[in-house]
Amino acid sequence: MPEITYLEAIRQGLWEEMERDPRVFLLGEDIGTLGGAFRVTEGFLGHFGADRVIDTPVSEVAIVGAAAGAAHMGLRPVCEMQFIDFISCAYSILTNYVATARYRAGLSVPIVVRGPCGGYVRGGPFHSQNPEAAFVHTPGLKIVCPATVRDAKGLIKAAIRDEDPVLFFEHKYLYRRLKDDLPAGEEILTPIGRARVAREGTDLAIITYGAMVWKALEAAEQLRQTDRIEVEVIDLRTLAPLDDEAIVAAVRKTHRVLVAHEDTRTGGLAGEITARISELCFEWLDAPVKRVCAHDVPLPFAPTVEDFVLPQTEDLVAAARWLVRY
Amino acid sequence: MPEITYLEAIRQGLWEEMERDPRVFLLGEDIGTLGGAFRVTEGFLGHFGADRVIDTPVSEVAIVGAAAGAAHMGLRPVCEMQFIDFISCAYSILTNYVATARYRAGLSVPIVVRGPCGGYVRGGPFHSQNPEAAFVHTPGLKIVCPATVRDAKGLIKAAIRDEDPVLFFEHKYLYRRLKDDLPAGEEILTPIGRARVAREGTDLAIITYGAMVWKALEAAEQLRQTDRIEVEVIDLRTLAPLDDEAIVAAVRKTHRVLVAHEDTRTGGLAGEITARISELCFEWLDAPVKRVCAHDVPLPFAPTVEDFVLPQTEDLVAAARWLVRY
Amino acid sequence: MPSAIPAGLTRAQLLELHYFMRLTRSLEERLVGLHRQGKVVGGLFRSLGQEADAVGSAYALSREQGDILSPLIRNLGSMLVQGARPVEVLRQYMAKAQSPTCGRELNIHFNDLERGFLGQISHLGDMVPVMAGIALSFKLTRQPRVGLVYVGDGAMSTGAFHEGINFAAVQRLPLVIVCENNGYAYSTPTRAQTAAAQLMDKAVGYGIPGVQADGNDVIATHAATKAAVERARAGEGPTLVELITYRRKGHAEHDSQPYVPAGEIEAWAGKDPLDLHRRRMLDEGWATAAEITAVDSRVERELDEAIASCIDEPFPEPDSALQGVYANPPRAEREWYRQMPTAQSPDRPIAQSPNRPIAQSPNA
Amino acid sequence: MPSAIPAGLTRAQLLELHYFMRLTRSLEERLVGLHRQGKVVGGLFRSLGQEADAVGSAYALSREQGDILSPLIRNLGSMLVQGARPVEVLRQYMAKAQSPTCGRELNIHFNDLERGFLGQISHLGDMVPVMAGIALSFKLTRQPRVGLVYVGDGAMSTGAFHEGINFAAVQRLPLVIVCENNGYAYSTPTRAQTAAAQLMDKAVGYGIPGVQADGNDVIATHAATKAAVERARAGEGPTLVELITYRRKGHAEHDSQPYVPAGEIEAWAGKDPLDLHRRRMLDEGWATAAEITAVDSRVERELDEAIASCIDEPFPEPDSALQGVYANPPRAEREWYRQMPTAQSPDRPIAQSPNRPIAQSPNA
Ligand SMILES: Cc1ncc(C[n+]2csc(CCOP(=O)(O)OP(=O)(O)O)c2C)c(N)n1
Ligand SMILES: Cc1ncc(C[n+]2csc(CCOP(=O)(O)OP(=O)(O)O)c2C)c(N)n1
Ligand SMILES: [Mg+2]
Ligand SMILES: [Mg+2]
Repeated sequence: MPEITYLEAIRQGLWEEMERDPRVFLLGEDIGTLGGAFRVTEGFLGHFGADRVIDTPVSEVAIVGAAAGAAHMGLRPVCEMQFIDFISCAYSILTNYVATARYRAGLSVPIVVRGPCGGYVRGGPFHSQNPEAAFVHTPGLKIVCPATVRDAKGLIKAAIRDEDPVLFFEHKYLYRRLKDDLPAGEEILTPIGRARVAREGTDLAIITYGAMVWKALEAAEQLRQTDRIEVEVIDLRTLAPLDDEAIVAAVRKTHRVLVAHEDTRTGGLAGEITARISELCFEWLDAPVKRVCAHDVPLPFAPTVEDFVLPQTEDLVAAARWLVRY
Repeated sequence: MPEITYLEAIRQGLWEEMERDPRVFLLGEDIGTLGGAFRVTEGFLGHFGADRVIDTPVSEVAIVGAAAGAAHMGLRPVCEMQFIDFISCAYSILTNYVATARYRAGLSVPIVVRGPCGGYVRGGPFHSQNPEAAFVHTPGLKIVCPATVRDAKGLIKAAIRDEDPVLFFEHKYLYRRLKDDLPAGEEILTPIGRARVAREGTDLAIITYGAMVWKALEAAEQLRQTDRIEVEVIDLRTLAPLDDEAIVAAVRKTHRVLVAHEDTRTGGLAGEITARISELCFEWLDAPVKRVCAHDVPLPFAPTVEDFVLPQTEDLVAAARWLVRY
Repeated sequence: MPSAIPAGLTRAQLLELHYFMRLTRSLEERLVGLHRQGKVVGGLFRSLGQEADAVGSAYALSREQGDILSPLIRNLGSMLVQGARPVEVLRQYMAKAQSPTCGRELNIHFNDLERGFLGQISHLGDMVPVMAGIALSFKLTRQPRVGLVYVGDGAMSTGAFHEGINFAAVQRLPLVIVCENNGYAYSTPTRAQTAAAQLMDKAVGYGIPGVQADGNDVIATHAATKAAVERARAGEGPTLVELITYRRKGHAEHDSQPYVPAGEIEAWAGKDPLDLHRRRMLDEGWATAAEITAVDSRVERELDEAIASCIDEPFPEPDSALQGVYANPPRAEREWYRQMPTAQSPDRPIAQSPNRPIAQSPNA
Repeated sequence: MPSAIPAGLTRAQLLELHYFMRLTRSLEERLVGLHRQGKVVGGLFRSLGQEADAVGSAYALSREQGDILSPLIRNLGSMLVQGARPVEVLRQYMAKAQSPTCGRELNIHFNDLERGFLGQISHLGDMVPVMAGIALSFKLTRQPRVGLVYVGDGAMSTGAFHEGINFAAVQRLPLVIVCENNGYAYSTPTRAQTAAAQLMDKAVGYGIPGVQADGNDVIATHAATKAAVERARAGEGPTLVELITYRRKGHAEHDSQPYVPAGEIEAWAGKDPLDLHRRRMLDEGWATAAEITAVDSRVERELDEAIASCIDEPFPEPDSALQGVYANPPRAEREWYRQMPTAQSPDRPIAQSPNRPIAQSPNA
């Protein structure tokens, strides 16, 4: 059982699916010779050839549009956004063309659009974004956001096999920092639409996803040690469609909930989750659902200000204490 | 006091501001000779000339980008999107360039981007959209959505005078259906960031905006007559920044809240409002906050299916009854 | 003796071209009638005067080989050539449950990849990258098929057009881009859309050939497109084909064209593509008046039947709207407020005290 | 006797061009050193070998008349010409509180419209429509000012570039578009970016002139841009100026350029723009070695001072991050979890019972 990184897990998932299914191909900027800005597709061009690893011009609309057309014809394109921040350029074609194709026209669009998201890396306002909120809002898209090495592999494979378009947001902070042993023989597939209990607890639940899962786990450990508070951590894994059952189960178990994400607060996914909790299990709440999210500003660059704007482990600790005392 | 339409109110607002301030100019597709697809700028080209009423190519990115550049230099551009559905094409430049300009670079971008939004008009999936959720999420943008003739005029004028970029979503269902008397002499300015109590009530509050305000008022009247339920209706008017005070006041007064909008439920603004209520006045709630929004599907075209997908007055009535009985 | 027919066309094909142009025009005329009767839901878009460009270009594709096109709003004719049936168009315009999109999308926004047409969405330009993707699939799977995408003089100003055509060019995809220069994008004349002297000049910047043809001459549009299709099929990449024509009706039925200079429409009416083709067939002895009349009657008969067969069909069932956003889950949730009156407050004990701080509530 | 200087340049100006090129190169070299010391936050971008294109083109603008340019990541030189100071660049790279963006944006993403430069954002292409807007403001307010925007061979594939340049062309705006063809967009060679034979060909499709110049010859880049600037100032609209050069370093400091064919970098090193200019000045007798050396020393001195003056400055205050998202409100809210421990549960009576149905709670 070799230890691999989160990045390597994505690489392996892509590789295995391309080996398994000749319909799978990749397209994106600099993914061929270079192997991608983060080297996720290093070695793919040599092995799979230029027909299945296509270097494109700097044209996110063309990447997504071409993927959609090829998908209509039975292929399984996986698009890379060099940084997920540039998915905004394809916002219109994703939300208007791709997301609606099945509904309005009976067309299948089994594409994956993946790319590095997230902050804590001194990337500044345009290399640190978390774009999920803009897409969660669009019926027809699925969104996954792996937090673990295992899910990085399991979700990329599941995304490629899914009949619906899937946005796959991989957190660049985790790329090489996160390592885990994955069984070599086993085929790893993480079901889309199902959250995961990352840690069991009874006093409070932190519902979150992506890199924030690790901060939540850190906060949970700290709270156990310093406050004897037992925190449950829910790793959503799939952001669309949301796993209501898992959310409700956590609320019923703990009665106190923090919803946390790295994205800014207003209009972020935490609002949606809070509303669902209100609708589905209001009576089970002993305290208001509170959000721990980034401050409502563009993400600044310098370490001091980036760290200020983004939620940190201590923030989760402070928020949890407040909530438990409520 | 002549009776004018909602559309005419916007027209007058634009006209008055152009008369008042030579820095104001318009750009958009077919706004000159034609006066716009809905004739909002009819007569402007003749009066103000081709320098201040600029017909552009079919290029939403260029429209917004050029407006931003001109705004940096002290001008006050007002962009028209022929249908607001096409603002999606400018999503990237709006959220990345325009919204962040002041924060990251100290640049002023006093632009207005306006256009017809909304359904109930058999426009199908691409001529009926409500794009607010995608933009509410972005710090740096302001968003207004007038429900009344008075606010249509007052908000377009305030938007043009605002130092920040403002998205102005005008509901095409109201364009010619809504009429009101406006005092001819008075200068009408609606403050951005302030909601309005559209109807007073004590049993339940419906928090909403845009054309849905009228359905809420209809429902309120019906509930008074059939159920003796007194419904308060809050017309948010500004969607970013939200008027927390007005929201909290309504909750404290009624203890039961419906948040309603025409946009789809998941990831829509109602989730954000629900979360704010949870955070700011949880104890004042006698019942869960419930959302009345469109079904989570692209908006279909045929009358039967469009009417099914969108929330109707009867839905508000049913939801209110449920909530009051809770 | 009749003179030789150009572009390798047969007499039967010339009549077929006439059939499709006539069918396009008459179908739209019938729709005008239905529109006036209030039977049409939403706007009505006409291609009067542009039938030759849509029909002639689409006719250059091979239906046997599985070529696929994506039309714009004024390319009804191209869809008919690919096998779209008038009754489908009628159902779409009348938002019938049995329409190809089940009443979800408007007018000619529908598709059948088997027959070889992919419906557009409203956002101009987007179909260019999507059709590039279809052409890419042909290339990757080594199929000798060709894609064709229509763009207007207006749509060419969009970023999506630029990214799509550039991608197709650099990948040498089997894609033909047909630019319909009909003089206007809504009210905007082509000179306010671009400073380029002619739209085919845009090909240069993408390193592909640009050609031009008289868009009102169905044989010319056919011949120009055919050469581009053959080039594409031979693996030589995309061609930009500019067809010069004119939009004689408004942007949509409600548009009275106040922006059009006096006399312009009349001048172009003198170059009507149906008249031109008919006159030429007669003059050159390629068809008899009787043959042409027979085609015209066939068209009217077919339309009578098509209208009769669908006019009384119902709109879709309301809750059919919940189907098919995703393959999985196959059905969207019905909103809670539509589940009344069976909906109950969930597991809540009746006498539960509310969580409001009663003492402080001003309205308690 | 020295031969005549081309492009109407004076000896002093030739030396000034050298100064700006030298300043660009040395500043970047200093940054490499600071990067190795861990003083630079984020990536480092080099323009080694491209100094002549940035400096020569920007030098064609008139600072007196208030011309404005928008650089790309490899146009540090153009900003220096417009008056950006090395200390500003250093502070930006080191994310200092006193940097022009208060540590909010990276590297050369900063601006001063007074001095005449507008910082880019990362999203390629967007600055083209924005600069078209600046040029539009010049036109609308009848000011004889010119805008200039840089695009790379990669950025030209974006939809934003297309929409922006087309708008500028059709509006005949005083905008010069300088395309830096440096052979690569990250790892992608220009032939995989576009099928166009040369990038200046893209001008044709926009109906504007396209010109080409040797991007490594500072006099040539200056002359070509100057003609375009004069055309723009005369109200004749945009010009696309292609400057052919080469990116000798990786996309950013971490890029080891595995994708570059052997020998290519070395070949271009033989055409180094600083060497070329220096040699020419000496050969033609336009400057003495002593004069050039004096400039070089001045550059190093200025950089020593600049670094010393800012290297120990602090990062911005954490909560400065809340300022200035909007003009009004001027400050964003501090999140509730950062208001601990003073934060209290709002007006809640202490003994209030929770709203959970206790009897049913599995954990009660
Ligand atoms: C991205 C986008 N912006 C604006 C519109 C609104 N719109 C619909 S049709 C049209 C004009 C299209 O002109 P052209 O491409 O020349 O096609 P034609 O109508 O002449 O066939 C416009 C601006 C749109 N559909 N898509
Ligand atoms: C819209 C967009 N997509 C992708 C990127 C990622 N990216 C940054 S620089 C670059 C290559 C730029 O190449 P070019 O325009 O030739 O400029 P150069 O680096 O050669 O100066 C890419 C793809 C981006 N910044 N913006
Ligand atoms: Mg047109
Ligand atoms: Mg380059």
